[in-house]
Amino acid sequence: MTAIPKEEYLLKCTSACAGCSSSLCLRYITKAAGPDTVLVVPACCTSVIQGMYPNTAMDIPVYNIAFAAAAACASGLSNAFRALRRETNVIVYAGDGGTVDIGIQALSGAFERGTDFLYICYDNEAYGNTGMQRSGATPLGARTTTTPGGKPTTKKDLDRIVEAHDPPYMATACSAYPLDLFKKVKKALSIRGPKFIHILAPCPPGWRYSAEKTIEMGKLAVKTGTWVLYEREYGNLTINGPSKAAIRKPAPLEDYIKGQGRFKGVTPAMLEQMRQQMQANITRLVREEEGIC
Amino acid sequence: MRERLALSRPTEASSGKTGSWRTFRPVVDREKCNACGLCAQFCPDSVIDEDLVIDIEFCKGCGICAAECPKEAITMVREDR
Amino acid sequence: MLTIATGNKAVAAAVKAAKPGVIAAYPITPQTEIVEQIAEYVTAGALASEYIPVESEHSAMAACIGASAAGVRTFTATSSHGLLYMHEMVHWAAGARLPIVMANVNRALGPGWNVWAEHTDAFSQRDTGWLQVFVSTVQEAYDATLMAFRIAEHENVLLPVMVNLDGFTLSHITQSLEAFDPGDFIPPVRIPHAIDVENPCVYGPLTGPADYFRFRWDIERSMRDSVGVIADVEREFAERFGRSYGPTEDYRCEDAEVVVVAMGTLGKEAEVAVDLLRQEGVAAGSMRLRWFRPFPKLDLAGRDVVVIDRDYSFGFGGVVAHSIRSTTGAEPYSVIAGLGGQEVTHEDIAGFVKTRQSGKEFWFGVNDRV
Amino acid sequence: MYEIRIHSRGGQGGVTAARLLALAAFRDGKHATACPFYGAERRGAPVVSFVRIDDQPIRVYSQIQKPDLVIVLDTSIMDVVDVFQGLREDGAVLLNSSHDLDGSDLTAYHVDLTGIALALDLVVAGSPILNTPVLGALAKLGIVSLPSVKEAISETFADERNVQAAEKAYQEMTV
Repeated sequence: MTAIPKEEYLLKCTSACAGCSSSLCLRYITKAAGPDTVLVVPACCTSVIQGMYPNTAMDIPVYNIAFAAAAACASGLSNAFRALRRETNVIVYAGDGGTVDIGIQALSGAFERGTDFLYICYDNEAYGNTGMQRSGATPLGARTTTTPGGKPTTKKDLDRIVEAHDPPYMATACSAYPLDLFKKVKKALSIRGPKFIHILAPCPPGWRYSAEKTIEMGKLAVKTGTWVLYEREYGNLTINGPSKAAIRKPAPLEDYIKGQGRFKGVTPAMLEQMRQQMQANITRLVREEEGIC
Repeated sequence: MRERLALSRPTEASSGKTGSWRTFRPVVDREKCNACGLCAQFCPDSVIDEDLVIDIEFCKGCGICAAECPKEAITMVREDR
Repeated sequence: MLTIATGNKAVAAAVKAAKPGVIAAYPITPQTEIVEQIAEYVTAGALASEYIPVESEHSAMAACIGASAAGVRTFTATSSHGLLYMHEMVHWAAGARLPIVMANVNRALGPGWNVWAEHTDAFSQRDTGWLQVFVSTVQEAYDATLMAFRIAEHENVLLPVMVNLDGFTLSHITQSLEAFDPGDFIPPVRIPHAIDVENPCVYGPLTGPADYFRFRWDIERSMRDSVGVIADVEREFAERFGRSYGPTEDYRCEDAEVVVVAMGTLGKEAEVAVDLLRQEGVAAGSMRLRWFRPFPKLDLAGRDVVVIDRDYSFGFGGVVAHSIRSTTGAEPYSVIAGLGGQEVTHEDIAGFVKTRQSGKEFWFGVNDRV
Repeated sequence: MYEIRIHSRGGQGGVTAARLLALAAFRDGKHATACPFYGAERRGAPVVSFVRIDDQPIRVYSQIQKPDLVIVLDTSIMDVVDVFQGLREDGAVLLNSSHDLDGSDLTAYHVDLTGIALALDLVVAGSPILNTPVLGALAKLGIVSLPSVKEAISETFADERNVQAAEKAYQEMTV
């Protein structure tokens, strides 16, 4: 395991909310990528976190771009660096709204045409930057400002959409496991072509839990099996350690749900539906890992 | 050269001294601390340095360090303001 | 080399001569031939550019923005709905001060589906901060595309340039073309604010009310500076390559009592109408408006003016007619003609001149006067 | 200015014929423009193309209303389109046909372009190529020179049979 570099590319201090898991992720992503990197950031929390003109906490080039355009802008950068014979890493760092909703066309296009870049979606399961409106990534039953009675439909399965593009590397990660994330970013950047990492990023104000529980909430998502950590390298799936244990002996789903104010109105029927979905997802991944497809 | 577009330069304290955001301040009990470094690892704002000293000018007081400390060596203490 | 080509092929040939680092493109009628031809150049090794086959026009402009930000010369082409689909990024490109060159093959907007010439698509991008030039011949499409790179990349401009040519009427017509090596007329691109990992900064950060307007003013300052830059580049082009261009192309205007103002191919058709009118004893002239942004200062004092608008701003009037009224004080006879490729002949134009009524508006082909 | 209108069906090469004609005229030292009028671009749909040839630069972009010559590459179009519309009194018609125009006092010429293409096996995707042989017929009418026709064709197509087709049409057509 490579040592985590001491350098910090997020200077003290960003304007992120206290306990922001996205800032934590960004620390490890930039440590893994190093200074020869450009981050492409569409409208999302990170547009604000970086700070206001003329100062920024980001000690790495950041190219801000309109909501729907991140993956396409990254394509332009990546191809331009190739034209200039430079090896600069191009990393999109986008929220779930900019990925699963408005940005999915650009994402799909960039993956289909084999753009050499890493797309990272930090998923806090709603439009966080604008005050928690529902997104396609909001889970069933979660209250947001536009689903005040709880979201009636389920979370869009982004990973299966990306998987359909057959990228050389894709992985899930969670902010509660920063070293795992660091390792995955390192690996992704060692591979040519379009790479994808989907990070579950708990959000204290959005999910309605107190800030100190950010790590605990992420770990609960993994331990209950709600979020499965895995990597798919050239089509070969590996379920990562913490999730392996969780699959063998999952923590009760209620432990994850009850700690979050957004799930206040979840009915027993919804909980059962969540459990079934979670199980179906785990079964599918386990079968794939075992080579039973 | 005239500045044609909004470009921000890396600056410490770009969002001000964020320590003022705090309601609770982390206080480390050096007796209990075994220097495992998990507090620094999990700090979203990288305000805990290599020697595990918390930069109180910038710490937003989220309490993650206290919550994740396996030795319960960090206590969140109400700021006296 | 002297040959024949369509307007589209001329644009592609000029792009090849300018050697961009990145071209991002998406096909749309009647522009498709441009991106097909460029793809062919790249595949055949005649052009060493990165060609990004994007999935939409929005992404085409976004990719050009990324590539230009990295410091390379960039080009794209579009038309009509494609231009409107990329509208957000068209604004972004100018705000980001990136010297992207785009060919826009002017085409009407649906519904109903109409693939023929109209200028409404380009005019809908009027306030984006792009320079806009309208061309009228295959050779001019080539020359203007080459010059667009020089103008856009000039350190006092650093704004994107749109080269407009009429759909089908010019994009698909075959005329003679002299394609040539521009040599050091097109020097290597240098974008002063290109991304530099040694000197990291955040591009386009959150910018508050106390600062934002400064950057808007700088766009306008550069737009004003571009007037002189365009004149210099066009003068140098004339000296080196023998063809001169200006903000307008004036034809028999010196002693004209009435001047027809039109854009694109209708501006050329108007010249034929002027000859026809002169034969009938009418002292007519024509002025083909080339640059739409920056809008030129026109001298129309003491003459009747007939403006042909191949566009319309609903609830307001013809865009060119009103632009001329507000910048010159003239009271033009505003003719709305050629929408969606509506056939307008030089005889028709001569008719507009003969039946002109200053200050009035006339929709060609519409008999109801409301 | 000499104005030519070409009637064909999508896929028959009328558009290319117009471009080749403009190129040949250009090689003769003339000014020329070729402009197709596109409708919905489908194979088999009627297509019109315009060619103008002049000693002066051509500034007219509108469609040709009063042609000096009308070329019909597919006579079946004559049932659905009035191909003679606006034809000048001293104008002429050139038909892709093995026989003359019946019951008309128009100046008409005919040559079996389809037959020439088939004889040379100039067939692409099931369609006989008409756009190169028709250039030979136009040379015979004196609109462009035969050497320029050959030059225009060989600049555009590698297959020599295209030049042969033009030569054959030049020989076969009676004036």
